[in-house]
Amino acid sequence: MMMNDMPQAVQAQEPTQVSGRRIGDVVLDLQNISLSFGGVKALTNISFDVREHEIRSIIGPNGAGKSSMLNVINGVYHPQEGRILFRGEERRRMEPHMAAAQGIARTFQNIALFKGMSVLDNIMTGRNLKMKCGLLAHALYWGRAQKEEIAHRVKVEEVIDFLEIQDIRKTPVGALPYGLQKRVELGRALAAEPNLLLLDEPMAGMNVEEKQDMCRFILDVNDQFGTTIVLIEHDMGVVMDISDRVVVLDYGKKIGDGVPDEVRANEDVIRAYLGTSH
Amino acid sequence: MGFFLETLFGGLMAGMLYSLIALGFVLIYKASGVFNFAQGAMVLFAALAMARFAEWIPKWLGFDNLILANLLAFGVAMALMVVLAWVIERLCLSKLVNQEGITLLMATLGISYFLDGLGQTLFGNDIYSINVGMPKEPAMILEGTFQGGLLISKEDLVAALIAAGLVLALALFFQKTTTGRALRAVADDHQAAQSIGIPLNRIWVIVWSVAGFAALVAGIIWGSKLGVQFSLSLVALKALPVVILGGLTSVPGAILGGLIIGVGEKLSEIYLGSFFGGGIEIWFAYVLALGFLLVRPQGLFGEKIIDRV
Amino acid sequence: MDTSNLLLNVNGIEVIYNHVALVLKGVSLQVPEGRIVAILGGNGAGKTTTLRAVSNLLKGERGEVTKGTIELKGERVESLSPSDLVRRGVVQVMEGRHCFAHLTIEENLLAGAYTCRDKGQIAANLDKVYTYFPRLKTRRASQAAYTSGGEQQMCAIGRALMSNPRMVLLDEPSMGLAPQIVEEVFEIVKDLNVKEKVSFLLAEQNTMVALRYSDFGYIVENGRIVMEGEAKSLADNEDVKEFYLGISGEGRKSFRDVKHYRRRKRWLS
Amino acid sequence: MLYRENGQFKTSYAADQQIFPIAQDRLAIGLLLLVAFVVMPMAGSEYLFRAVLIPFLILALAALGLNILVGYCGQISLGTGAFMAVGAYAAYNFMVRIDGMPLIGAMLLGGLTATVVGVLFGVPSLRIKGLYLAVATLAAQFFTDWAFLRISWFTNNSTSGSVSVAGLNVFGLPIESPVAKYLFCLTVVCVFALAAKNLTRTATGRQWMAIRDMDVAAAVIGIRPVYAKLTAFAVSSFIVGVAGVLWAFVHLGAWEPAAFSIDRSFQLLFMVIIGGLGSIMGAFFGAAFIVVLPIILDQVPHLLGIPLSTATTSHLVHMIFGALIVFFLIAEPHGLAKLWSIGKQKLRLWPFPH
Amino acid sequence: PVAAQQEGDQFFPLLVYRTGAYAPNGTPWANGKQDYVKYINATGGINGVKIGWEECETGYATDKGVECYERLKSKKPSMIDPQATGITFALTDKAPVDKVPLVTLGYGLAASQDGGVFKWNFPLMGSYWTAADALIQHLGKKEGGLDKLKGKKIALVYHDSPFGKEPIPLLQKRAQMHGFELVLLPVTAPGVEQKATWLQVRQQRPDYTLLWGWGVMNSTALKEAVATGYPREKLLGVWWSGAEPDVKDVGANAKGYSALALNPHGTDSVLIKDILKKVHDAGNGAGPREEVGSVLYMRGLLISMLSVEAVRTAQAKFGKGKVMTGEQVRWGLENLNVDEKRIGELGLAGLIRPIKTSCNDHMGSTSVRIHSWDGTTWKMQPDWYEADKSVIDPLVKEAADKYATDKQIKRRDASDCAA
Ligand SMILES: Nc1ncnc2c1ncn2[C@@H]1O[C@H](COP(=O)(O)OP(=O)(O)OP(=O)(O)O)[C@@H](O)[C@H]1O
Ligand SMILES: Nc1ncnc2c1ncn2[C@@H]1O[C@H](COP(=O)(O)OP(=O)(O)OP(=O)(O)O)[C@@H](O)[C@H]1O
Ligand SMILES: [Mg+2]
Ligand SMILES: [Mg+2]
Repeated sequence: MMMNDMPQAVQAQEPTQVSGRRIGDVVLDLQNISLSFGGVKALTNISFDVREHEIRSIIGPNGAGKSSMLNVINGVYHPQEGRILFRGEERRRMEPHMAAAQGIARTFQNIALFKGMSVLDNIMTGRNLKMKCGLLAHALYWGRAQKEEIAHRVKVEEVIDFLEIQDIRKTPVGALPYGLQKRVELGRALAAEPNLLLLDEPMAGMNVEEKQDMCRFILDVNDQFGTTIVLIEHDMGVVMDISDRVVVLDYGKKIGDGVPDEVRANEDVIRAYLGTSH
Repeated sequence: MGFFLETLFGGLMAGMLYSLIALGFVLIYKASGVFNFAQGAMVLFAALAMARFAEWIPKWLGFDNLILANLLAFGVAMALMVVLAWVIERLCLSKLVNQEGITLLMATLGISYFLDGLGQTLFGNDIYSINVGMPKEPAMILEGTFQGGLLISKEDLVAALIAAGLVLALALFFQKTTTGRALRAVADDHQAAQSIGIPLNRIWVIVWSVAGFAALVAGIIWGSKLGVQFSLSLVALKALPVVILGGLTSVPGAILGGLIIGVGEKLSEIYLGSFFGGGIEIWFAYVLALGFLLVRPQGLFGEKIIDRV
Repeated sequence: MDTSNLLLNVNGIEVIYNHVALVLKGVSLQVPEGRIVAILGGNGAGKTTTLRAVSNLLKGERGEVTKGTIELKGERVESLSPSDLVRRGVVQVMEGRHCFAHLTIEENLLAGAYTCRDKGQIAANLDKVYTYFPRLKTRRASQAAYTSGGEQQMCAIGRALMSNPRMVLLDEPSMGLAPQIVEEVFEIVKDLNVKEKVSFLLAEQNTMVALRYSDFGYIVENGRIVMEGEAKSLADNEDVKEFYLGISGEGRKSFRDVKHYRRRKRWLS
Repeated sequence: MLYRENGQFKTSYAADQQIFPIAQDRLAIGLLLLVAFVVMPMAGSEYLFRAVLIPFLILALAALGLNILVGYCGQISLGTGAFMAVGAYAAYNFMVRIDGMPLIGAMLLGGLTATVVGVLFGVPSLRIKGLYLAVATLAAQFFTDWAFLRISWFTNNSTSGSVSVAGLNVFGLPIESPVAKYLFCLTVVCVFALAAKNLTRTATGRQWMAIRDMDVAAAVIGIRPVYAKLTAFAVSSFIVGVAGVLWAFVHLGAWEPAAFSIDRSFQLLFMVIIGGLGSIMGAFFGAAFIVVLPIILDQVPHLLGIPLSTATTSHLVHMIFGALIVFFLIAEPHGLAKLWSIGKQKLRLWPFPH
Repeated sequence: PVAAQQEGDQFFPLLVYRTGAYAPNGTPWANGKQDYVKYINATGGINGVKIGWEECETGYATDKGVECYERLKSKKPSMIDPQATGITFALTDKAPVDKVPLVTLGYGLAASQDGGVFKWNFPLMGSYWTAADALIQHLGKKEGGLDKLKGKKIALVYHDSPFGKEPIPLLQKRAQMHGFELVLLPVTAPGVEQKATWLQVRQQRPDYTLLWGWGVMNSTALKEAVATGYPREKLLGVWWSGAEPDVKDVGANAKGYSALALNPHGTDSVLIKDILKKVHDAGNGAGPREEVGSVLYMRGLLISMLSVEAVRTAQAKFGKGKVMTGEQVRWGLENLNVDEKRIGELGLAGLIRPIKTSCNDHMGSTSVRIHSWDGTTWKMQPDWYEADKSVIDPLVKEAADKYATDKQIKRRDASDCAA
């Protein structure tokens, strides 16, 4: 969506002020990250940080390295250079499941749901790390395992209610339309009760109403649970409205970083990404 | 030393023969993403057709000329394989577009059962011979260099050369033509391939016909070696480690894989076998392939397995 | 709508998936020659299904058209294969990209030219796609699976253009594309439409842009057409404005403010 | 009575998470168990037990085990026969080498040994995927084929390499008559089916399925691929191993490695796919299809009095069997279990078409 | 037709394999079995009792075999010939319970010769041990005395299965006795690839090579022998490696190869001529006419013949013209006495040796000859060999005793034998 589609009314928002009240310390600090695949430089010397409770957006043209950045944060990719500090501690080489254990959850640009499972089961997998029963208990089921399953089911039902997907809980996700799949994916991430949530284009392929819903969910999560959110999105309306700070990547380089208004005014950003109004 | 070389040669030639069968697997996999378990059955079917027609045609037409009989039989058998490819596409593959690999694999197992039954019903289940004039007696070479000389099976040598030629031709076909590209596209995504106008049905008939051709050549060579009988279909099991070692999608991989497996299993059987009481070559081939895979999970020349989020 | 020069005529089709799920409940729509027609609608409304029904890609999803007819220039096409349709100039850009993962970007594009036999023409088309999407040119040698989401989307669109289509079924072309590129894609659409008389049937969630570039629009909900009209008049419709464009009486609301209220679409409840 | 779930409101999550949430299903299963445990033993003929039901039950158990690996965890294995063999030969050795080893003990130990071997051969799955893994599992198949032939210690130095067991009993009850064997197998199968169902509907099962559907995403939400894959191999080979013990001890009585050849592995894979990947019920459907169909087909020409030679009959059986496999895959790629559930879904809508 | 049976018939279940990897060998065998049954029926049955029969296809697979057994069991079979070693093993435990004798002519468990332990098994005319023994005796004779085998090297190329492994203990014992070296070369079933094996043969240059194969393994072995230049004269096969399908496809190249001939073949005997007349000319032959008289056909024929003789013997005791139960047939099998006279009556004069079983000896005869392939046909050699009891018996006893302890079976005492 283009700048000129955005009526002036929106810009009256003052996100900085709001942030001032709730935003805390730096939780994630990325320093001089470089990542390349063979000859392709996906990320070059990128540094930025994410503060507690904030909504941090990453924007940039296609192939800028946004998704790669998320992959670096949760350990799917290992940068060749740079340091990552999570809650002040430097992370050495780390595998995705360890990131999950530290409370980092995410959604994917190309939906990565478990196609053969129902919505309910998909979201239940999100609680995987919180479940403690072992194989034998599961095999016997009655008793401890059942109690645990039900306890977690209650939590998952909360997520389902929250995302308003009650009526599809038993549907296999493969048969769902794209938009709902995205929502289920968010549900799976939320079920893990993460403290850092990485969202990769959660609103792609949605119409305005659905985007509004999605924004509502994101803002609510951020508000009610204080979850820190890193968001990649191409809809500038959304990004500018809901994020606290925005970092802009272009061809693997950082070309802008700041509150939405700053970014919007940044010449480099306009040239590389937003385009001049016409 | 002489014996070592002999083993090596033996292994290389056996390997070439495995490649010939492996080729059938690779072709179909590469072109449609289907792991064709019916390849063994196709080899048997083709060989049976070849053997029986070579026997029947002279009788029907009343002539007595081995070469002519073989040529005619080859033609008829090849035609049969094309018809078969067409029928398989019509009745089976076309109805399974866009299904998962394992479903298709299962379907080929069904086809394999069907072909086993059909082949033997049509052509009988005794032993038949294919005589295309392969030399049977061994040749002795380098008698001056090594004590006892080197014994080379001429039959295997001829077979290996034919196999190598066929494999090369097909490798070129895949690398150089637009059809080759279309085939790879189909293997990646049936539906997307359809959406851009690649006619799946025609592609599949072509590929299965080419695989049928490979099966026919393999059937003739193995059939003239072993005699045409049901066991011929089991030779496919020997080709499986070759396929995965070379990479499911690579024609050159099928050759190199064949050579490695051939040499590996012969050397292992002869030099290690006695420590284990012998008979180790079959599992050794698989273990060898497994070992390779641990280093390169996609086989030697296979396309890298993509997992990306 | 001007029906004298119909290219595509979909008449009351019903689609069932897996023999049980009735998804389209009688959808009719027309695409006149040389026009851009948009199908709009929420998640799961049946846009993709409609396009699949036209391009005959339903079979692979275990779906089938059980009622109604689809005509291309007066010819019934329900029983043609997708590749026959491509030969007749109808090509679909599938939702969710579907690039050939193991092929490079360039191979993907060339595969798109499968139905085209003329070498010079192919080269020209390739050039054209590269000028449309320069990003693809820089990534031409990477395997499609290893390119970014947006790059794959460009690849999918570019691939469809390689076959010299007369009509393109575009399923969510804007998805995952940077705003600038979205605009460019629609410019390309307009360009092809004007210069080469290519007709478009596009399913799009980005209603604002879609209505801006198309001539005519259908709104599908729940497997039925609930509204249709000239793009302009649709864009002016109050309901459309509110639910599809996110503009209510007092102008566009901030996404921050939509937070705590929600109204159901009138025709659903 | 109409097949409807309308009006059956769940008031608790426990009720919703039952194996059969619909009352009619519970009733049907209850009846089925009643027939299996009470009516069959009274009514069945010896032939039915020995040639149909016992092999059906045991192979269904093995298919169940395999289904956990293939259907739930997505790791295709062609080495099932090997794990059955390991179970059988291990149990045999526990039996002959440890005095007074009870059958159940030997069976479970056999299963455990299969587990160990299964996990060992499962390790490559951490790196090798899909069909490559499938073919690589054949290494297990051929290796065990060879080992049980060659290493005479495994066969207690039997000269021919074939071994046999006798005098089976459970808690003093002899397992000799066909009915006793049948009931024993039935009990074991029921217990394992229930355990497997429990596993698959809880966190463990979800982990497996997550790995199957998309392993990278699974890792990102905190599932350790190593753990999930190896537990799947372990549970699967345990069940398969137990099935191997039953096959050898109860069904055959005397066996050689050929009883667990590669054909067996393929046969089990058939069952799993035809029955339905990722479905416990599917294992039973698949086993019934593969065990019973050839027997019926075999007899049809005979019963109809059509004079066909044995060979022709057998070839025809092959052809029909192959054609049916293809037919069912076309009708429903997700197997008989899916067909069944679609049938039920239609029934639920009946008499309205959609 | 695969079956012909009526109420009041003596039932012969015919387990066969006419499909699969072993079909070329299984088919003539099955046809022989069937033809003889038809022949008996055509000539009035066994003292007027017709034989009812039904074929069941096993495909050489143990589980299919067991299924066949269970299916046919209900028809009160007289005896059963499983036609495969694996199936025999599986049935050995079931047969005593169901009271069905197992007739395993020339195959099965070598130890089952011991009727004291294996009450229901009848490895008539020879086991793998007697076969191996005869082969060694033959080699001894060729060399001019068993003592001449000292220092010689003998290789055993065998089917890697219980079938192929059975002769090993006996050969090892013989090797010890005569001081020859035994080289064991297993071939993984079904044996389509034997290059490594034959390279080893070439490397080790054994003085003789024994071939213990079945099905495709035999012809492949012969072809590899040709390809590695191993003299066919030094290659000797067991009786399962010496039939037409094994050499047919090798043809003249196999010239000089010899194998044990458990049974006569050819169409010259009175019996065969009669069968051709009464069965084949009547359009009732199970297989093609050309196959009649072939090696495996004759073996099948003999199995049926001895089974029929057993029924006859049983009828003599339990009542002529009656249908015998499995138990009664078992008695008949245990008290077979096919002497020269009877052989003449059967139309095989001079072609087989007398067979006489007893409670302890369930084999009845160990006589065997050698035949050699001359490029087109098998030529019978005149010498008969008998297994050396002093070598075989202790081995049999030891193995049978071990089996008895494993299975907690008590050796039959005299009273059981008398019954
Ligand atoms: N393969 C399938 N099997 C079963 N149901 C399906 C299948 N594909 C789609 N559906 C169902 O059909 C309905 C319409 O789906 P469709 O994909 O056409 O919607 P859409 O309008 O394209 O939505 P979106 O905007 O999310 O892409 C949905 O309810 C969906 O659940
Ligand atoms: N695994 C990989 N192997 C090779 N190249 C890769 C890989 N992952 C990403 N790239 C390349 O790195 C660059 C950045 O990709 P990335 O997916 O991060 O882009 P993006 O900013 O998310 O773009 P989009 O908005 O289109 O999703 C792209 O050019 C892509 O082709
Ligand atoms: Mg991205
Ligand atoms: Mg859609």
